[in-house]
Amino acid sequence: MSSFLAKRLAGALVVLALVSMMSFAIIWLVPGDPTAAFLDTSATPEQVARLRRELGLDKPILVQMVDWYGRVLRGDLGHSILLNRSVTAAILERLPVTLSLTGFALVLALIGGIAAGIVAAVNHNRWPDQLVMTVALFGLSVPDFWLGIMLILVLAVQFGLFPTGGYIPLGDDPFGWMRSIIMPAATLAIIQVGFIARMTRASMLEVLNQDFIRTADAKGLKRAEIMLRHGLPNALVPILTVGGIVAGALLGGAVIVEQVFSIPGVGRLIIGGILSRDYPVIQGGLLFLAVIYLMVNLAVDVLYAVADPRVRLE
Amino acid sequence: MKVESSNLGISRANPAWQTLSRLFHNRSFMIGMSLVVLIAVIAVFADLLSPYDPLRNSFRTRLRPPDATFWFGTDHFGRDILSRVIHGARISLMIGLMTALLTGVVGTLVGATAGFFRALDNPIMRLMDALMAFPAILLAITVAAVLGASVTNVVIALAVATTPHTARIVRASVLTVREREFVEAARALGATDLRLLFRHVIPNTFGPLIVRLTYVFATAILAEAALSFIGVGPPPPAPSFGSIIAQGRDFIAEAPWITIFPGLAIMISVLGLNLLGDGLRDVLDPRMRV
Amino acid sequence: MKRWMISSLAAMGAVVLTAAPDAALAQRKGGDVIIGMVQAPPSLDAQVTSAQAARNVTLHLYETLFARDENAKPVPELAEDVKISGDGKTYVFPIRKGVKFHNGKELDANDVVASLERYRKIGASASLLKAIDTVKATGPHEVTIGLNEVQSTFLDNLSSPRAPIAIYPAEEAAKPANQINYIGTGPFRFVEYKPDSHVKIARFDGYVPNPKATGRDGLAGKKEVFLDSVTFRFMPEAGARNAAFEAGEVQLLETVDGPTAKRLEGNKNYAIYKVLPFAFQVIKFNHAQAPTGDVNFRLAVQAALDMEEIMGISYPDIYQMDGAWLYPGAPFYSTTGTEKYNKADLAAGKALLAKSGYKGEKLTFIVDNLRPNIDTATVLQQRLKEIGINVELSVADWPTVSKTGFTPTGWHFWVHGYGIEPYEGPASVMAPWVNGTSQQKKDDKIDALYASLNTAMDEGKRKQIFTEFQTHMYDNAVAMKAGNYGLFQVATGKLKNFKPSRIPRMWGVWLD
Amino acid sequence: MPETSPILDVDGLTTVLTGSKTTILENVSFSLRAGEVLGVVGESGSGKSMLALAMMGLLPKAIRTASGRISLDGEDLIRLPADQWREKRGRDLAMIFQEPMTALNPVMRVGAQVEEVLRRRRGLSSSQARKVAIDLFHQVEIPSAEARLKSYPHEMSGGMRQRVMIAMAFAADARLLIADEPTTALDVTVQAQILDLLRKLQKERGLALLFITHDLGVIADIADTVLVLYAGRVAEVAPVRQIFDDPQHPYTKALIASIPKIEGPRDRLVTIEGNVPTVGTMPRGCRYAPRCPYRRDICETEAPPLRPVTQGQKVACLQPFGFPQLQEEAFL
Repeated sequence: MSSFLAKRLAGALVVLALVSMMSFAIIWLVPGDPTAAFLDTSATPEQVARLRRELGLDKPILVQMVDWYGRVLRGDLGHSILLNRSVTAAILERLPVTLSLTGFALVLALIGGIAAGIVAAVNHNRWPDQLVMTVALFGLSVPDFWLGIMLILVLAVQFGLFPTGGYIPLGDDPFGWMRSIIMPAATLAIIQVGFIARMTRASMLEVLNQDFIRTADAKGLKRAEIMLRHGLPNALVPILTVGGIVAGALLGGAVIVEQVFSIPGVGRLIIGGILSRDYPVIQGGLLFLAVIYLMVNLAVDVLYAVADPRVRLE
Repeated sequence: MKVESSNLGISRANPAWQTLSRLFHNRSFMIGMSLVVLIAVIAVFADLLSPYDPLRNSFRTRLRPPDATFWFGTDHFGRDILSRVIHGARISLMIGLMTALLTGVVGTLVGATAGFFRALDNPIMRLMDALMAFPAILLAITVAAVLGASVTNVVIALAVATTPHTARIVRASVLTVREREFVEAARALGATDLRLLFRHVIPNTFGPLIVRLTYVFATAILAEAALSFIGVGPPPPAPSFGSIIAQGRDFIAEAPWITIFPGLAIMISVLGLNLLGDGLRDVLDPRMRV
Repeated sequence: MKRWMISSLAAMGAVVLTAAPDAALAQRKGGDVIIGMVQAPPSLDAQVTSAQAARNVTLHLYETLFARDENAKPVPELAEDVKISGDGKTYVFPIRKGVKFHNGKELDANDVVASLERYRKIGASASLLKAIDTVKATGPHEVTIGLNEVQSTFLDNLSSPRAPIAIYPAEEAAKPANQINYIGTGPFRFVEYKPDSHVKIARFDGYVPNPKATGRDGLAGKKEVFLDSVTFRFMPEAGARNAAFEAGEVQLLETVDGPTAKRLEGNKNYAIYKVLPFAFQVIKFNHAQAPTGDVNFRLAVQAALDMEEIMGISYPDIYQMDGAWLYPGAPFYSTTGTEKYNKADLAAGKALLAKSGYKGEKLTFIVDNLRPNIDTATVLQQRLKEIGINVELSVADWPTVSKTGFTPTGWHFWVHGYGIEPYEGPASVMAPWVNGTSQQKKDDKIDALYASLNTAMDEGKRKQIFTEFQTHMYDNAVAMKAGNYGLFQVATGKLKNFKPSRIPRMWGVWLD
Repeated sequence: MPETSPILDVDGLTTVLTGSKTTILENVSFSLRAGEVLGVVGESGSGKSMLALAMMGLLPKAIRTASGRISLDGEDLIRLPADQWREKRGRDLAMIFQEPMTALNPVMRVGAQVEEVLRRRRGLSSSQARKVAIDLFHQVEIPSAEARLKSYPHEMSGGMRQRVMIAMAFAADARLLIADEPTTALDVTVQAQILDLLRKLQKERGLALLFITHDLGVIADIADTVLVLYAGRVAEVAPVRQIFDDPQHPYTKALIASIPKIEGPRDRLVTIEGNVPTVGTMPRGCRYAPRCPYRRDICETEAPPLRPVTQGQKVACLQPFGFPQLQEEAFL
């Protein structure tokens, strides 16, 4: 198992190096001068030169790249010109917000998706199956931000059940946090519920057709026991393998959902950076999310090895 | 899928015919196909179908709720939402289709190269892994913002985000196909690598690829809307589903119809494509799930 | 000129919609107010930043020699008065005695000299003081400034709130940019600055008000503080700001969107204020390119456009139709020369277009992704299509657009707001067109008018010069003003005697 | 062998494809006593696995029992509610499957899979279950039993896995064991070991064993009585000696003739010409008729009943009794 993980870790490090290079390279895709974002039109050439120096744009590209790697390794993602503070600090401050949103959405998606998938698989080709699959397909087909707007319109504006947006930290007021997070998390989860429900159903159907389920049946185990002790653990293995995809999709979705619900998370920070050309924020933010994604995938690999003993041998 | 000995011509035994026949008996495929054809017809004949000029603003008819004159209401320019949604289908579908095609071409080349030339496999796939580490939608937003708002740039941005996964799928099928007997046979007969790749390997990866591209099409329509919502979508005034929603956002409380109808249009289009993809998957690539 | 600078608050013409302050109500000392701000100030070193967000805070902490009154006219603040020599080149400022800094030190001439010298070196709008030759302390409480040349707008510049020429204690003024202690003479003193969270200021009990002032008057006047403290909380997300406001966490929002304002309007717990005009909506032409360099083409566009349609769609709830290049009520305000404003005459447009060299080529309208600006561009595009002009929109983020917009290529039209310039006065309104900065081609007439405005010490003459400029803007369609737009501010109904302005002033108000 | 009442008595068991009249098993009857081994033999497609599943009540959804009785200790299982039948499984009747690779849960330790039966069906505590499981592993001759409990199925050889399956089947002290081709998937040498093990345990415990195989060689080793199944019908039942010494049904004869004379792989009966008819293409009369060298016209229209020929031997063929028509024909 450790050699399996060592291999994965080595692979992740290679990808990480590439990812940070890509994050860095974004500034070079920009047409025109990145300093334009931060200076008035009346800026003197000296001011432009000073800013270029601050951004490190005056050095040769290779030096810039080495600088970048050096700083990234120290956890320094640069200095946001717009926020006038460290990008790392700004991201870390918003991270709990994004993590609580995506974490809550992940829990919703897993519970909803797996439960729906099991219901569908157990009732294969009967109405609960068809209902679940239809709803799942709609879930996969609805634009998340639009769904968010509709939820705001109906639940917040019409019925006043939830705030129209904003975020209350969990530590400040747990009930308020719940109220502020439930619509965004549901919006974020809906696509994944559809995805996971379809995955779970397909996986369960495949597992339920396998011989060891018949063995369990021959042991005289109760149906629920068979499903939960023998069916589900096996069905979850392929679901775990898409855990990384789900995590990536949730992080991406959070960028949009934070925008819809005015949640001050990492995604909103990056979008703000993109729209105002605050390159350190874009570079640092992209790299940061990619690192989270890679870490989640590594965690998925570990879980995978735990869940499926066959993997450990490979 | 290739017809090896077709002395029977088109007959019931013909694999292509069988595939078609299985598709026509697949409920997902047929429902999905009907929806997609419906939207496509609307997009193609937008000029004939839309009751008004989708760009024509009229100060006097602004923010009208849906009624007999304006079935879907009007936006804050006084433009007819129904006409805009009908024309929006054109741009949204075009972006989706172009993205699918571009992704298909690039993904096939990248994936086939990685799968076929083993020396290139690792570097190429690590690069794809790195691209996939960024949330796809954020990658698309960044690329679109950096390149500037235009239909072409939106397509490029979306293709950048959807290509890695596509390349991975193509690579996987290339890896299976390249071990098959007919490839070995062709190689034994002296076919060059490139000829093998283009004549024998790539055509045999089309099944999974078509399924994937159908989903890319659907994803691209959703993503275009998200890009427009963020403000880096195709530029106004030509409507896309996403840009109509984006423009309605400031008026969501007083004029929700601006937002509701294009959202439904997206849902129907994407639903159709997803169903189509499910049907194609069942028939062309039964091993692939969800 | 930047978008976030534009989103500042206009003192003039502010209209109170509801909850008119009732001066008869008992004033009450105490209480804390939290203001929801769109952006965090990049710095609290007032001299080195022209950001609106900084101004909102720093104008409570620091004062200037001269400051703008309710009508944006420069009046003495830390200076007692000014004596201007006959040749207009020497300004003698007697400094008010007994004024205390927050650290207890008394203000003297050395502080003023050090502050002005610092501003000339590192001030964000150092060009405001570019006419200065020498600054000298000519007495313990007297400062004399010598100018290189006559500058009629010198007092306007000295009192500009753009990047305030704040007076610091001499020892602070000796420090480099952003490294000072935040010590001024203002009615509030600095308490804390948590980056990305808030700035807190508290009442300065040692404040010495201007004895000549009688009441609240713009950024000058009597500054009487009732509140214990004011916290400026940075909340970039509109939804979060609105939610916090409705939850009572925040007592004042410097800006809210129209729909929210309308939604809150009926509620007795809130007071909605309109700051109108807040800025001009201006459509610029690139004179360095064909066909927008062609006066007949520009006149054609000017004649054809329906400005009411543009303003009504772009700023549905808060706009004003006015062709003058100053805010109504401003000293030099006049409608002379604006006859060509808002003609909405397609036929005339067509006729003028025929005289131009336009051949139907595609023109580029660059616009940032602010909805009202996109709307303006879209309405213009559709309107011009009717006379056969083919316009294409190029939408991008503000930095990209503003970068392109100050180069001679890559654009034909550009739209954005001018907020602070009309507030500053005629010279600032003219300045963007001097040297062809904004239209990308030198306009000798404007340059000449600007020069003579600067040297004309006679007010009647200056007014005439400005009217001439305004007429020139229309006769040559240098650029097109579509109208004035405003913004909404909301406050809790408990905040009494609040009067909206470009800067949310926290003196003279109290909590009920 | 003492004459006791049979543990299992199957009478006229008929299963059909749900929603149709197509029969899978037709009128199958036999009985089985404690300590007795009934070998069920037939080619693939003969319905022998269906028979095993029908005993267990584990028929696939598409197939249901149409008529007949399956009496276990005089209690008709078919008429029991599903959950009561479930109660019997693992406790009164147990089953060993053909594929030890797939019949074990891949993500569960084998010990846990055995202990599960002990805890659920015999109500043992975890520690008791563990002890018993170790004991069972010893009984099925799994070396270093204690350590092996912690193994996952993929870490074991096919033979070992099948031993685990056997341990599992014996865990609940069932009196009837159904073994569906338990050795088919194994190497020849391992086959013999497993067979010996099964025999030994069966003898020790006095189990009734229903042993299903396509391999007559295996039948000869283990069975007391043999039931030959063809296309869902019983072709012949007889004590094992009689089957080999004096087969009556032409199909039985063909099967015996097809046993390779020398030791070698015995995985398929390839020497009988033709195939077992598939569901839906069943001949009207005798289902073996299309392949039968003794076929007469009447065979194609009339299904022969199962009739005793000698003591304990029954056959479903007209031939051993002399075809009435044949004699007539002979005169022609």
